[in-house]
Amino acid sequence: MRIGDIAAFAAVREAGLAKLLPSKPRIAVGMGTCGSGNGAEAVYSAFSSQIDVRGLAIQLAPVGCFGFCAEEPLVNVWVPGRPLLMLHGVQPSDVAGILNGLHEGAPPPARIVLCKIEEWDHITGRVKYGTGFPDVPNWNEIPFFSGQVKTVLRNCGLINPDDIEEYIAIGGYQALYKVLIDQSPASVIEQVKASKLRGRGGAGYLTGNKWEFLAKAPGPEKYLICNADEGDPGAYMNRNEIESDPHALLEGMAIAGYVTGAARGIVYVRAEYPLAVLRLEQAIEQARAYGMLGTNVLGRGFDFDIETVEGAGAFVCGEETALIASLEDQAGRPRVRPPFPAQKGLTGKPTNINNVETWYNIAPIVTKGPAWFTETGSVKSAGTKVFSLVGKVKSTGLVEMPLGTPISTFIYAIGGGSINGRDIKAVQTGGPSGGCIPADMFDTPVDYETLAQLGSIMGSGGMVVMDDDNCMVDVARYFIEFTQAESCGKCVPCRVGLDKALRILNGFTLGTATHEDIAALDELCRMVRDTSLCGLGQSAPNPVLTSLRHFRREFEDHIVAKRCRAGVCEDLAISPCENSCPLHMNIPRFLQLYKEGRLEDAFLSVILDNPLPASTGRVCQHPCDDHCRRVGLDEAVNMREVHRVIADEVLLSDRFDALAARVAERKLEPTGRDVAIIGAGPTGLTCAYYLALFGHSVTVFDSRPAAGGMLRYALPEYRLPKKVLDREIELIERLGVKFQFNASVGEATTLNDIAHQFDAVFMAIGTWKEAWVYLPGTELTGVMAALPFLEAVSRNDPVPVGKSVVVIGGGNAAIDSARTARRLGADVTVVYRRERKDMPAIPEEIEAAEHEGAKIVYLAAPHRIVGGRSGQVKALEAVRTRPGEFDNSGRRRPVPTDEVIRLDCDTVILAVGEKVDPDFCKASGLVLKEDGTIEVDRYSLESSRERFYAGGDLISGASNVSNAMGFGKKAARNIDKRLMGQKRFPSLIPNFVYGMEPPETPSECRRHVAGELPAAKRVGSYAEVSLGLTAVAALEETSRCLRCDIRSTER
Amino acid sequence: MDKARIGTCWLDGCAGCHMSLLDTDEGIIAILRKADIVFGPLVDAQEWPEGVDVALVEGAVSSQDDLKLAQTVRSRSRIVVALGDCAVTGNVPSMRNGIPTRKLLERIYVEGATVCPGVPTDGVPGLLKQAEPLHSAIKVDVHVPGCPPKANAILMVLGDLLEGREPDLGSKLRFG
Amino acid sequence: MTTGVVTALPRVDDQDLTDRIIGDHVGRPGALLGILEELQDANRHKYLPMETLEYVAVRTGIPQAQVYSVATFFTLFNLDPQGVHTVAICRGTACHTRGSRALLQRVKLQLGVGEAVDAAGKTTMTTADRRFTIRTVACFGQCALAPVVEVDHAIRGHVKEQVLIREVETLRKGGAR
Amino acid sequence: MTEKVKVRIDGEVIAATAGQTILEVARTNNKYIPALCYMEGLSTVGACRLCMVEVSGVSRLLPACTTPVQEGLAVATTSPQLESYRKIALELLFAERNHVCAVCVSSGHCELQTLAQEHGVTSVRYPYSYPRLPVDMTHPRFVLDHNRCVLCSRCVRTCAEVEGAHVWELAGRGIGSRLVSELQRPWGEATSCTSCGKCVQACPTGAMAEKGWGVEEMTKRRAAVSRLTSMREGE
Repeated sequence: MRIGDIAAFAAVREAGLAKLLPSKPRIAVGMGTCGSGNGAEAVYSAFSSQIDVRGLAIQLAPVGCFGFCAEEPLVNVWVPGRPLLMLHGVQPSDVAGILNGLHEGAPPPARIVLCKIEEWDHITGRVKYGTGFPDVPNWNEIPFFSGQVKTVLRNCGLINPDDIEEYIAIGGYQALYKVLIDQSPASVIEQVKASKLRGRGGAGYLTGNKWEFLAKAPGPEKYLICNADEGDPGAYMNRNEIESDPHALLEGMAIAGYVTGAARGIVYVRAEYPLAVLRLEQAIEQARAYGMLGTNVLGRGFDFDIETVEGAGAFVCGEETALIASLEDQAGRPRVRPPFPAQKGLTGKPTNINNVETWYNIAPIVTKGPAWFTETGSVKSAGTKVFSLVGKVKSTGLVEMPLGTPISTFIYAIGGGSINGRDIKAVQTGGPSGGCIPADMFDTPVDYETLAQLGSIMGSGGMVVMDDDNCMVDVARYFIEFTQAESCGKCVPCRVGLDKALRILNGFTLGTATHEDIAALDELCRMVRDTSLCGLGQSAPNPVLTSLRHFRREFEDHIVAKRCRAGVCEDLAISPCENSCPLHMNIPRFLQLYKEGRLEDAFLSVILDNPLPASTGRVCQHPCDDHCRRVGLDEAVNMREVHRVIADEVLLSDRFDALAARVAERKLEPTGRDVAIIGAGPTGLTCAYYLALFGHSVTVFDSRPAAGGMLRYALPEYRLPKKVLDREIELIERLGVKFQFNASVGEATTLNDIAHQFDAVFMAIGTWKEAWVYLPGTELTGVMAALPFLEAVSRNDPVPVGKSVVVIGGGNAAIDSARTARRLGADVTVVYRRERKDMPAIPEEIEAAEHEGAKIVYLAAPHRIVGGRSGQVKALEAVRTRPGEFDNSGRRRPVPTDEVIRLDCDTVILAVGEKVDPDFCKASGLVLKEDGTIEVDRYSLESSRERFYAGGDLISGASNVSNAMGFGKKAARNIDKRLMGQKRFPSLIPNFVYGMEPPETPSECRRHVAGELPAAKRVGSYAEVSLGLTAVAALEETSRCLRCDIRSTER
Repeated sequence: MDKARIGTCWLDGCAGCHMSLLDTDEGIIAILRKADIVFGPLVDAQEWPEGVDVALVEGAVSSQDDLKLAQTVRSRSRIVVALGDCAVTGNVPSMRNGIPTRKLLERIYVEGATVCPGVPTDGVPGLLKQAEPLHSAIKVDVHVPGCPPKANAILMVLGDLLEGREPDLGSKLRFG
Repeated sequence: MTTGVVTALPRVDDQDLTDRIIGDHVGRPGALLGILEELQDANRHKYLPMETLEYVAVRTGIPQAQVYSVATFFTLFNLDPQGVHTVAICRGTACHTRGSRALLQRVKLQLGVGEAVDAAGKTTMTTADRRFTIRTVACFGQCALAPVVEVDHAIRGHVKEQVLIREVETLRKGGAR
Repeated sequence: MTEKVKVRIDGEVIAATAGQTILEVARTNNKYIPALCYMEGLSTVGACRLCMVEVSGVSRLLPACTTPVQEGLAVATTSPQLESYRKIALELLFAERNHVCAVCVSSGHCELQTLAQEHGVTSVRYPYSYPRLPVDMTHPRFVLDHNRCVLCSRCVRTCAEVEGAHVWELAGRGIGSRLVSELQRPWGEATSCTSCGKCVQACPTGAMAEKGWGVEEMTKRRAAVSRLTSMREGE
């Protein structure tokens, strides 16, 4: 078996090819650790036993992992002459179907077919599988693989890692042979230098230069070490490389042994990777048996052998001097350099250490030459790099891309974007030594220099995607907790400095930190970075320093507002639902009170948290659902509908008077202070309500004849019946709030006039101005904007809507307009330029519109409105679009195509976005932002003018009702604090006593949803569509709550 | 010109720093030309007065009462000086910090008592979990370590502060 | 000084095994790591009793203090006996961002385990009855399956809180194994 | 063998021998660079990071105790940044354990205390850890107080390199690192200890002391340990 000449080599190669491409079908199961973790072993044994039982002529083999971890288990099926088919998500139950199909020459069920490979470039050799299956996409047509260049991973998932002959079959060990036969060590080093290959372990030092040092170092005894102590949490490419293709590592090391004069190689591999250790040891045995390692390698008189050492769990041993110390029977504490390992390494002998992935690039460079290698990648960073793409993206796995690829490509094109529809806000690269890069920098190319400029590093290639649910303070804390625990303890800055940094960061998550702590943390982290002994300490502060740089606001939120928006820092919230609620309603409290049968207390709890509960109970976008822990069990508790039931049971019944009186009892003593509020929309009403409770005298100005703002004039009756809103406003009036209607501030009365009469002013007008798009034909009769249309309908004014309406836009105003136009008897088509999943409107509303017969045309951008002779709209012309590149919002940019569609119509409703009209605050001295919104302090909501506060859409741009009300509530607290000099909000809330025992067994019932009026009954009627929950269903919902507000007694 | 107002107080400590203050001998006379001592163990005032210019605080913050007094001192004084190692580092009082307070109290009032064993519940201020340096409880402007700080160090610091200079202890700086 | 409970002195066959393990490694790079790893693996309670460390020091000529230093430096080594069942929760980045801390807290609460510090200052979490040991692992390298938990050496991906609790409860009710 | 080089320390040109460290050159020329883990006669570990200096042309700070000099090297031993970092390092050491100078036998003769005074540390800005640490009184002549240990490893090196007994090591890791004798045996029971006491003399603080001394009474004879190695080198 020992290969000593070219003939023997060729013979083994033939034998290997006969296994890789046998004369019978071959089935290969991906058996990496990740495959096994997903059930690949069961799949393999199912194949094995069925092939046996049926006596099929099929070759079964284990292979490594092809990298698409999210789709495991992966299975390759090949029939001679046909392409290799890659199957995904294969279950043992699929096995029979696959084998049946194979026998009859048919492909496996389409459901599990992922892609095909007709020909594969192993770089050291090519394999032609065959052609056919025109309907199956090629592997690189799958988004996850598109753009990937498999150099390091060239063999992973395709050959059997347990069989050296398959490796030789695809050209393995040819590079070693070539080097031994006709290349001088110096010329090989020159090639590696010319390839500009940089160490893939993180520091990015040029590999060729390192080899040269070792080659020049004197003495017969030298060591080569492969660092496979992959300890970066979030990175696992080395594990997969060794598990899937161990021989490529051995070949790379043997080549280096020859050119540097080292006779011994050591692979230092994590003991936590048992499968990698096993496969590596098997591979070493085989390589020795075939004459690739040991004495007289390939009969060329060269001696080189490799052994493995298992690392015992110390991240710091990724540092080369620490690794060497641990090989010398000492604790893994790094040593100072100089002397460098190339001078004095293991047992004082010259030593070279390279990361696993670096070695995988050697054979391709030797085979194809340095020029081929530098074709890929960026100028300074040649070649490819394997990244582990994990975290909050849809498609996770190992991704090998040319260096210099922008981050956005990884996250959106390959990763498929957000896993759950939340906004992606950052990516963490380089593990605990790296940093967080914010979403607005996702066009950054991934290479050594650019990442370093942003304060991060490439590291070993971890890429962890974070979304809105990740708190960046917590992430920084997490990494410091990690490095603090992994610090060897030798040098003072790392040992004590990280411990103190962790204590300071803990203060942030507990809400006890101060502004001084930010400065102290920053200074301490710089000191640790600049004075630590080794790379661990020098880079450990990176996650904190980058977070402070890019996400400082989150740190400030924890200090000033004592809020963790992501809801991760539990000590800053009552429960996840409360934290996500813009009004911060104590949701578990009202659920429990209602559960205890205390409707009045439940109502009081609700109304003191939220003055418009019946309205929000109908139209809130319920962010609480997304954060409910019950989702881990089945579905979220339907909190919105329960508070609607509680509100309706009181507001719309004869209990109203009694309860209104109980609310009025909460009023604090009159203060004699006067506050003006401009705008009687949800923001202004909320602020007025709380200020009245605080005992201030409140006057609300509004240009319309009644209160409610968007709730009254933009939300259609079928979503929010006005009698409900009227009741809520009545309650606010009973607290003494005065209204001045038809009073347009900025015209008869100016802001300055108001300033003279009041102690504080709160501005809260809505976004009523349509962002009129530039579109030829908007002057035609029959073109109107969505909000005036909805307002006219709500006021029962005559509306000139024809028989056939086109609505342009994809937001809630567009859908409301469409549904309202349907009720007016028109045929309705909504035209939207992106895809459905990109629509900002509430999904349930879109669905309801469709049920009611509205048509929606996606991927069409309006081009012009066509008019007839009379100046009346005749049609809308739109250009078909296709999804293009990803923008930083993670949505694909619509790219126009040549195709134009024409929709005949007589009315066009524009709903492409609403803006603030800031005319009213002219000459008031208020500082405005570019988009016309008012600039305020984000914590107090005070504007640039003292005692002038602003909130709602006026500062955020068009948003939703609950967000707007949240601003109103926050403004009221701050105005009161300013006027009275103390925090008085807690005194408004009575001390509710209610059950604080966690439910023994929460109800196993599934989520109840509100009943709806049948679609057929809706068209032509303004009756409320949603029927709400029944009292019984609401009670059941309260029993589904897991009571996250109750903390364990240990705390 | 009005005379400056100096106050001194003593949290969890041994009074040694106050003894050192007395050790300033006739040096104190120069100080008293520029300032009045308006609060301290030898001053007949029951409550820390408003409008103190320089507050000398000895001792670690160890009990509820210490904390309250420290906060009062802070709110009514312009410059707060942590005087001595206990106020600066926690020093000897902080040597109890690794031990739970319940155990400490039982050791003294139960195991160590010959008559009426039992941890008192009223009449004594509640012990904080740990005895901590003054700056962990309130903002401190000047630290003067030493156990106790030497009399001439105290004199120099007071002199500088009354002259409106930022004191630099230089060679007079010393722990222990 | 040690809290490691000595169950019995090494038996003769244990000693043979120990000698063989030491003999296999001595003189090679990483010898001490290899010896300690194999000895711990061979121990019924998966730990390194003090007399084992002393024996290794004597046989290898490595100073006792150095053996102890290595045994306490690496997280793989235990100086205390381990529970019958092991629940290892990955605290890698991907797992953290997908909620592994909540899993850890939940299981600790479920098993009523507080954190203790062993002889070497390492945090250990073993139930009083030595039935369960909870460990955290820096990263299993299974990040695509986050959050990952290993229960008795079987790795579970995409673990949900309720599912994990049920599984641990089943083990707990399973009685002595 | 002994190649002569010229280096610049704080602007002053100084003749040195290639292979000497910056710290050695500075000390022989009465230039002050603070250090805690360094001790003449022992191997260098570069652990305390107090001796970090600025070297022109090098963007990173370098430890003077392990960086060899070469021709033309220009060193700044102090700068506002270095001073600020040294102060932080000293404060970190104070906050790590329970250094109660007032009741220490080495007070007045303690290198940590002296460094703090020299660098104008008047208070510690970081939260104290207050770890609960034992005092080992088992040895008949000596005492080991972990509360005052700064983990400089001078005792470890003295014992291993000068006495050749290797009784001591640092065990554990990170903030949990502790000095241990043998397998964490009480010092008095350590069979390899020769009771020579050199570790005690090498200790920069009051962590290791002879029994029988009161507060401020214990002075150390560090030079004796250093002299021993230099005498042996002459062998």
